[in-house]
Amino acid sequence: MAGHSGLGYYLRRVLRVSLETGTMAHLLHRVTGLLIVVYLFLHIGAMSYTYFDAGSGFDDLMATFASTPFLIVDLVLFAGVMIHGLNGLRIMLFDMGYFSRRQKELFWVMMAIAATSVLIATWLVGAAHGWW
Amino acid sequence: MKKHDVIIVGGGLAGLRAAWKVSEVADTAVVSKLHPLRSHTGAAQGGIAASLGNETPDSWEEHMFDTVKGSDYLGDQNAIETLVKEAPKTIYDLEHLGVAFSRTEEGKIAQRPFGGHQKPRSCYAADWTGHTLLHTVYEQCIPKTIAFYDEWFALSLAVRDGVCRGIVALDIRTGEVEAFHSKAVILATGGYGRAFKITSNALANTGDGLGMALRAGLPLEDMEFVQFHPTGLYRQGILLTEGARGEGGYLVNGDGDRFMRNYAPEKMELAPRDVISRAEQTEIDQGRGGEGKDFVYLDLRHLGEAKINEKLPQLRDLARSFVGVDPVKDLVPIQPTAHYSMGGIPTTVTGQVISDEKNAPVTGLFAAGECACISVHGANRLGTNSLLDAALFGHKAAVATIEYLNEADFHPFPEEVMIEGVTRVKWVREANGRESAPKLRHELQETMTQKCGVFRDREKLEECLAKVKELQKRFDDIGIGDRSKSFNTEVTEALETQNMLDFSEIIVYGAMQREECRGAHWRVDHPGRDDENWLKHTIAFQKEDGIELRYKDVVITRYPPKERGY
Amino acid sequence: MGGGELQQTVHIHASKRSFWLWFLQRVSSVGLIVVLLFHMIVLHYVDPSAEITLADTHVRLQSFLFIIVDSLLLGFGLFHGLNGVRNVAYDYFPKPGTRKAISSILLIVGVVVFVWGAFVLVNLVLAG
Amino acid sequence: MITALTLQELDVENVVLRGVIDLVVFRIFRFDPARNDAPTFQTYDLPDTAGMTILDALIHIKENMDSTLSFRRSCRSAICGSCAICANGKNLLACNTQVNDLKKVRITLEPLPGFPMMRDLVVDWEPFFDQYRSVKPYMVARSTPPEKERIQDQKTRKAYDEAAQCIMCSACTSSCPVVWTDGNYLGPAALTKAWRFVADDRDEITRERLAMVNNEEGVWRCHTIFRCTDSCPKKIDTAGSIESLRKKIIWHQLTGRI
Repeated sequence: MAGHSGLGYYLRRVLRVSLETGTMAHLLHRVTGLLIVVYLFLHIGAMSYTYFDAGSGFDDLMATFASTPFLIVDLVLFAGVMIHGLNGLRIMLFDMGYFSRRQKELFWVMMAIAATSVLIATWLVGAAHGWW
Repeated sequence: MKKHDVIIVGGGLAGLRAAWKVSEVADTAVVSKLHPLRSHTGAAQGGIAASLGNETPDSWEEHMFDTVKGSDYLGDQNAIETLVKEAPKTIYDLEHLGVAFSRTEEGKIAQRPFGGHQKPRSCYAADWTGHTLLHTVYEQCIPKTIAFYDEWFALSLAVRDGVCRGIVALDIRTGEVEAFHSKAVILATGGYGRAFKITSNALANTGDGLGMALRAGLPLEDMEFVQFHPTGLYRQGILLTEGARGEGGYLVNGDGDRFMRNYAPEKMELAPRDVISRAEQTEIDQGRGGEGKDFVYLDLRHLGEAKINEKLPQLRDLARSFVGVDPVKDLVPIQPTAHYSMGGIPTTVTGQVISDEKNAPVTGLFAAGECACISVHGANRLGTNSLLDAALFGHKAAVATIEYLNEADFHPFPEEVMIEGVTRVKWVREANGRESAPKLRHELQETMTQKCGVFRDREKLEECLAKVKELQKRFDDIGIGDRSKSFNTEVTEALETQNMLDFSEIIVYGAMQREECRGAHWRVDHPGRDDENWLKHTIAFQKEDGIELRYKDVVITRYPPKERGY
Repeated sequence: MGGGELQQTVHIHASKRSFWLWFLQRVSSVGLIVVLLFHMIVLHYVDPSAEITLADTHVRLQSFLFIIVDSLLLGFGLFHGLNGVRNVAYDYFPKPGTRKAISSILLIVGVVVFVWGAFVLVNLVLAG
Repeated sequence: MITALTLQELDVENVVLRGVIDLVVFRIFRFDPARNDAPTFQTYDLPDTAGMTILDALIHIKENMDSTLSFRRSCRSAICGSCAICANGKNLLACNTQVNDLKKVRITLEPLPGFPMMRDLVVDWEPFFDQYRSVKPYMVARSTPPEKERIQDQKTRKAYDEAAQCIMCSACTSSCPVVWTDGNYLGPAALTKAWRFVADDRDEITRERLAMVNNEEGVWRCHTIFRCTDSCPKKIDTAGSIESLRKKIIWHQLTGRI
């Protein structure tokens, strides 16, 4: 058995308790946040295309992004943004002194809102691209 | 060898108050087998007494009378006078240190009624008064220069030629024994409720200071007076504060009767603890316990949820987690529980330890708190007077120590005490006899509760004494399974058991000799108080050939003994 | 001997920077909610089937509002994201030296990407 | 009925039993620095745990099955804070937790995470108390006090009521994932202590106190994960205390007032 400290110890322990509401919210917030940062860089990269190729290259790229696999990625990203944003709102409510005794309920309320909006977005995107 | 001007043994309220004061002028060390914040002071719930008169007009004379009467006239009245006169100042000092007292509407310290007190004079912080006192005083010790030896188990006092030169202690963490050389020692090791099976006391309350005193050849005073608290949680003995009755709780028996009207018609549930404990025990013995068993009920339902949550939150938690009942809607099963030791190491009013019935001082040795017998509680302590005792006399012992330090110096440390300590620990750690120390302890506790409890008689006490002596012998043949030096609690528990076996003999022997009923000591075979023969303190010595009892007069100044009715 | 709290050396290292970073993290998050909502509604929701083209983008960026929104998005996003990364990293790398290195790298990345992003934006505006 | 044998056959970690629990297997963390071995888990089967607290079970094991088992305990009434341990991943007080309330037939007991190990279930609390001492956990009032008590209204008294009930058992600090990786973080116990004195109007160094926790390892390191509040045996909202401190600091930083 490894020591009582260090990153490995942390991971084992935090994964073990990751189903507790507060910890789950925290870990989700972290993971979605990091994902969005990665996307942000990709996004800026994609926009740079307009500088390097002022012709139809950008439009082609955009058209690629409108294909189904990328749309699914988009929806995942949207879900990440909703989870991160709504949980961020939840955290700010605590910061303002509200609901700290109801943090678990608040988390599930936020996640319900996130889930609903992702479902609606999926329906809209699907409808626009002829998925159904 | 460690060297400090003053060694304080015990990190509860008395010890910390002493440390806080002494550290102003001297190099001070606190040696405690627990981290000080773990001390049992923290478990005191109901309050700390002082005649502040914040709720109704009050005076120290009334407080004194109540205390004297509560003590069944065995308390030394000069000491009691000091206690009650300096009580308000003590409370204000504590408040200035930051104690989180509950407040009245005008913002003053709130006070509530308590058993045996005629006026509401218990200053409280909900039902965690001891906790806030302990934490506040410990915290105020942090900025002082005090050396804390946390989790060091004190083994023996180095007393030679009537002078105390320090102590020997075991470092629980490493298993090493060390000598602590000092100019003065203040003992504040707390009580010994653990000698009984049903007790409100912590597992750590094993009277180690008393064992140390006995081994140093010092006597103990009034050990037969053990207070049984009326509201111990059934089977666990865990304390439910008397504040519950102060706030208006009832005691009812199995038939649903408020039985106190038969025992103390005037004061009812607010009679002193000894009176109520005996009433409960009588109800139980006569078959009127709850479900016909050995408990009665505490009824708080009429107080309502809001009041219980505000004034008695801890009580509600305890009842819920330990017996699964909610005081808001259920009756709480309770029984008398060994709670407080009125007796202890005899001291003068200043905290100076004395070595005989003629008040001969032990130079450089002081004691305060529950381990000491000053004696302000006499034969029965009133609720809320113990925190006051610890806070006030801890401080006074420090003042006396400071005075002593003016002319004191280090006396040579007796090597043999150190050698004896090392040998004793080694013997226990390597013991491989057939007896089990926990089993001996259980037998002791069972015997003490059965035969030296609320009601006593000669026959039971004789059996008890024989049993204690048998257990002492059997202790020589104990076996220990844990040979490790690091945090070996099996060894420390065995050492504690040894201490308990030592002083328990004195409790039983003193109780056997005292043929009267006084306060917490109730002899069924000798009804009534006998002022003619027994208005005196027991001073017990442990000698080679057995226990020797001597007696000391009670100091009576203002209130001559009269009948005690409630 | 004598006590007194003066003898105790408690290091008071109040750090205004950590306060401001924390505070701006909240401010930027509120900002992001606003501009991101705007950004996404206009680009994706008004007409989910519309394809984004360079020409549209040029037209869009002739509006001052869009210039502001897009630059705020870039600034808030970079700050919030990179400061978030810093927060995460600080948890797992408590050594002051490592933290300083992480902070510096993130700061440089942030500035460089912001400058580059702004350059691209300006280019788009001018090209329109 | 579940017996030791069927348990082994099932090898279930977390069986939730709705009925009577006939046997509970305790997996207890064992470590003795003197022996220089790696820590191990040792199992003890207790047949009847009805009405038993975890502390009762530990004492039972120590007195009847394995006297070498070491753990801290004292008051056994949830006020001294000695017996905080980690049971099935959650920090709690052994003394006020009924074994059967965990509704598990297999209970893993470990020392509090995040602190150095000392022996079996005993941890070294020195780092924890260092953090506590570093926030000046004592009231500082330099002005001369009145002859009697200071007057304090009930509302102010209520503001620090919860925080003042902290028993320093360290369950909160030890449960915080940030503490597990960042040993310098003050942690919820020390921060709650800071709040206790900030909220008390008798204390006169509020500005200094706010400064003490206004740093990278103070209130800003908290990510409101709420494991601290969840694990507090005295039901103190420690995360809420940290938030209260933050609000004070924000107000102070933005307006210069307190």
